[in-house]
Amino acid sequence: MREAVAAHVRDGDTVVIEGFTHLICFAAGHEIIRQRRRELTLCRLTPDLIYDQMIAAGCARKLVFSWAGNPGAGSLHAFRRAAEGKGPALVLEEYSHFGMVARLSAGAARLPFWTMRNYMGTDLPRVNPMIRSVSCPYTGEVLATVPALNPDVTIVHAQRADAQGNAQIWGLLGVQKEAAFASDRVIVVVEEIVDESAIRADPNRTVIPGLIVDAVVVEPWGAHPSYAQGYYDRDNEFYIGWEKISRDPAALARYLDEFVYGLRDRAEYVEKCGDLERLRASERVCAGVNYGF
Amino acid sequence: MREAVAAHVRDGDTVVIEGFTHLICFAAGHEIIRQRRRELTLCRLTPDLIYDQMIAAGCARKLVFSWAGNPGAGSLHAFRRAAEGKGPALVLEEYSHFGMVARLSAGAARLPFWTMRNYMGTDLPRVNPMIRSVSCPYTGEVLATVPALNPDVTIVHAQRADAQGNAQIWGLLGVQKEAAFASDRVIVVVEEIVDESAIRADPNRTVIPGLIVDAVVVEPWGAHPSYAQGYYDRDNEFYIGWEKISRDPAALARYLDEFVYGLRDRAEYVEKCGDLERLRASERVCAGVNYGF
Amino acid sequence: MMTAVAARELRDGEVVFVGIGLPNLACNLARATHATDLVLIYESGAVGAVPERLPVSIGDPALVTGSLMVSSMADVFQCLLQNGRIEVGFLGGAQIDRYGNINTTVVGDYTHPTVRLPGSGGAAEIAIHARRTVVISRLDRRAFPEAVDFITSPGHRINGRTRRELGMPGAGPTKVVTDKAILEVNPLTGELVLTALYPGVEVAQVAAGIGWALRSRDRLSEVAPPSQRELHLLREVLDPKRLYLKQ
Amino acid sequence: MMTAVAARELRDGEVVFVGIGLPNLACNLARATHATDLVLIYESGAVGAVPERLPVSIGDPALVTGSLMVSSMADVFQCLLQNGRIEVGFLGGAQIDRYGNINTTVVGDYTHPTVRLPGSGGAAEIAIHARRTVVISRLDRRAFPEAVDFITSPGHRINGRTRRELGMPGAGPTKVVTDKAILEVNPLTGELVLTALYPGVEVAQVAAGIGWALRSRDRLSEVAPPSQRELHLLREVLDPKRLYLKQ
Repeated sequence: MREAVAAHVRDGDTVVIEGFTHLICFAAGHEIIRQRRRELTLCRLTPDLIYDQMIAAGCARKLVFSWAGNPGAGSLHAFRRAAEGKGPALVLEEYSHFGMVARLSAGAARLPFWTMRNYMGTDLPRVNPMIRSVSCPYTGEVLATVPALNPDVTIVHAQRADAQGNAQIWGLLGVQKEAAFASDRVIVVVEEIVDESAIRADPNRTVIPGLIVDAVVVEPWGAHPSYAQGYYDRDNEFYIGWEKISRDPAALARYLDEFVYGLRDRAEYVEKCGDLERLRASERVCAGVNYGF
Repeated sequence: MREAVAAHVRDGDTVVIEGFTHLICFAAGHEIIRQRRRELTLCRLTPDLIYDQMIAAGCARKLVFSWAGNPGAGSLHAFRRAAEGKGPALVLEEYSHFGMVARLSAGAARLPFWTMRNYMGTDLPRVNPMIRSVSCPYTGEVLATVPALNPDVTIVHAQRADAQGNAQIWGLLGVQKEAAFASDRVIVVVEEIVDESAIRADPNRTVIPGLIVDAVVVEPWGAHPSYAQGYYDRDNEFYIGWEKISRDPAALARYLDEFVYGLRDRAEYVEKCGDLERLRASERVCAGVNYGF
Repeated sequence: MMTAVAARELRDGEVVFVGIGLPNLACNLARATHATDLVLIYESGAVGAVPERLPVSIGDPALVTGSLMVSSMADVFQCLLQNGRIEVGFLGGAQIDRYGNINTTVVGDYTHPTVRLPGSGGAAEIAIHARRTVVISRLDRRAFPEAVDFITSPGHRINGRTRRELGMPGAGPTKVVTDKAILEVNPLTGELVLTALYPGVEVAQVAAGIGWALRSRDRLSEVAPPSQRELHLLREVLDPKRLYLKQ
Repeated sequence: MMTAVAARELRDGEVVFVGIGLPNLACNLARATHATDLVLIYESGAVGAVPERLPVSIGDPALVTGSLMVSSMADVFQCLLQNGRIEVGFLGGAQIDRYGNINTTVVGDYTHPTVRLPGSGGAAEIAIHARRTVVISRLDRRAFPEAVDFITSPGHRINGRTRRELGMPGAGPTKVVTDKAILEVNPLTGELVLTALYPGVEVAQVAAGIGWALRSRDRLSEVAPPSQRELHLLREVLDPKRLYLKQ
């Protein structure tokens, strides 16, 4: 991970670490903090704890998002302090989930914009001039548009991939595929590396092809405290506990010192977290299908 | 199948029977011929033998397509006779594959059009006024557009589904999902009905949700002479043999009499085809994945 | 009780777009009682979810395990929501105004907010596309101002213009379920009016929690209290840890 | 021999969009010889296909079994082709003209064709987006007219306009492999010119199969004949049934 971040994440980059609740790559976020990247434009539908930590660590110049809360637990206070003028400045560019999905869909298709029937009656276009409109060349209907989002680098966490980065994901897919195809550089982080034959045995599960991947990193528990379906559950206690930590800048700083700056890598993080085994997933293995002909 | 076609396919309808080489529902096409539907607008990327048969049978008023050949074997002669003015009149509306995919994508999203960077320098827009353009509200780039395609009825063949029509497909996906979501009515035809629990055991395999399905039909070998991955191989001899049959209107008429009009249903077809077992798929079963948490 | 009342708004077999928090609880209660064939769709992509535990978030792994389908988010918003397949959308909000406009973005000025809220998430498009939406919120003058500070999810009148004039496919927030009463939209004026009271609640108490001159329907109905079964399910089965049930 | 020559146009590790017929055979030959890491992508959705038998169609089940990924066709055209991920596209055609424009739609007038051909399929967008395309066709005056009857896949000059002027991302048909010679584009004029002859073939024989005044590069190279290994693979291993190898 150290090498991948050093090689592919640069100061000033537009960075996407995606994953909707599922497969959020905290391991990559922590390494970016450790390497003290600055002036990043961070994009995610849900900034979640990982971007709250990166904002607190001073990595971000700008945040592009659609829902900035702590799912099921409260607020992202580093984000709120910045947004409410009580913390370091942070430029905000805000959409709805559909808008962010559309921006990445356009980016993945290398089109300059995406069309939606959306935003009429909302105040979002008033505060975000990038939400515009286009007239249908057939019906004349005026539809909303958002501009393509093409990150410099996208980091996707997946359950497994082969050495070339052909990555397979099951459970919630979020916008991992769109973000990867939209990006100039792609880092795939996985719970486990498998032989190419394991990928080829079930090609319909492959979400990201190796031909668009620049680096593959194996990082077990790399998505903790978020989760990896079939590997480990979400650490809800940590999410609930974040409310208290992030509310207090000093406590947040202590957390970063202890769990990010103070550690060399993910292995040390896993060790420091202690009993993560309590989150280990139960066995609910599905049957395979026949690819014969 | 008799009931499903009687209930959901009406004279004058816009009909899509999709499946790219894989899972082409000949069973439904034959039943539509048997029930003597007329004035249909038939849409498919590749009309294939099934639409050649439906054109010959007089079901079609119009054909919307992007590649009208007999893959790997020659021509679709009923189509050619119509197109070359040597047969019954047939209105043609022609796109490229990307254009047809885009039309169905727009239909599935219930948008009036879809945008592509395409068609510059080709003669297609000259002969098809439905290929138009739109200017990007951000860059000013002029991009090609195609109108949404929203069929009255779409027939999708799948490997398996539950009684509600939650359908799972593996192998080539074609545009089955887009066609189903774009359609007012959806008929799902499957090789086998499985218990809902089998679908729920592997939800990432589900391509079409039952909530958009109007009828579910079980029709083993229903895609023959096309194929169903994991069930049976493509009957390439039949495809090659079609060149000779379709070249001669009389031979084609005899084929329809013998294999469509002369039979009551698919079961009789399978029996009449004789040894289809030679096409039975070999076993190449992949491993399952863990959905536990 | 608010949750039980909200759950009753769902009819069996309906396709529901489930939001985080109380809506999540209400939908799972409905599925456990009168609407066993309810199809729960989460913006995270889970379709036909049958969570074995109360989902902590709308991306909970329990929503995936045993569901009918997992869609990409692009398909959720384009092929399900924009496609018009969602019959009911459940929304909450920090502010709900006279015309059912909802604010989940900022309290105060957008550029210099006194409170920065999470933002839209999928709420803007749900409010626009779901065939109808049901809103859940506790009564409170700050929560029900005459006009919201920011329109995240449009209601029935936006600067005097109707949903139809603005081209919105869905019917919008037809009902607002609170902890003291139920408000419904007056289709003619687009205004939320009082239509039902919880047992023992007076009109004045409701009016006290509303920031505009609340009109009432001539004949007010009384909301049936939650049954023992509903309470048992909520407190002992669905939310024993009181994740959502604060009081 | 044409197939073996075409196969040599592929470099190891390249991402190739494979068409039906001879291109299919050429790509599989390349994979079996000098380009073992060639990534074969078929418009049907198979990515990284390793067919155990010669695919009869681009939708053959053998392309799926053991492939790296199966994409929906929407992803193939939007996320792979339009995204610029395809390095080489292989095209054939009934007519190829002086500027590399290809016709696979109609011979004669579009509305009253003498011969109705299959149409574009994915050819139009491949010709526009692939970083470069290689065309395979037997020499024949009818196949190489001065100008095609219908432009299905654009070449280097369309009514005098260049690809850049028309906004096409790809470089277009840089090489045309025939059964007697190889033509390449002159980047200045956009015209196809003779650059290499098969052993024993005279310039006059080539010119006889071309419908325009064919220009030649000053120094013509000679195409190396297919090796025993190439011939063996083609005839005995890849296409023993002569599905594609007609002569």
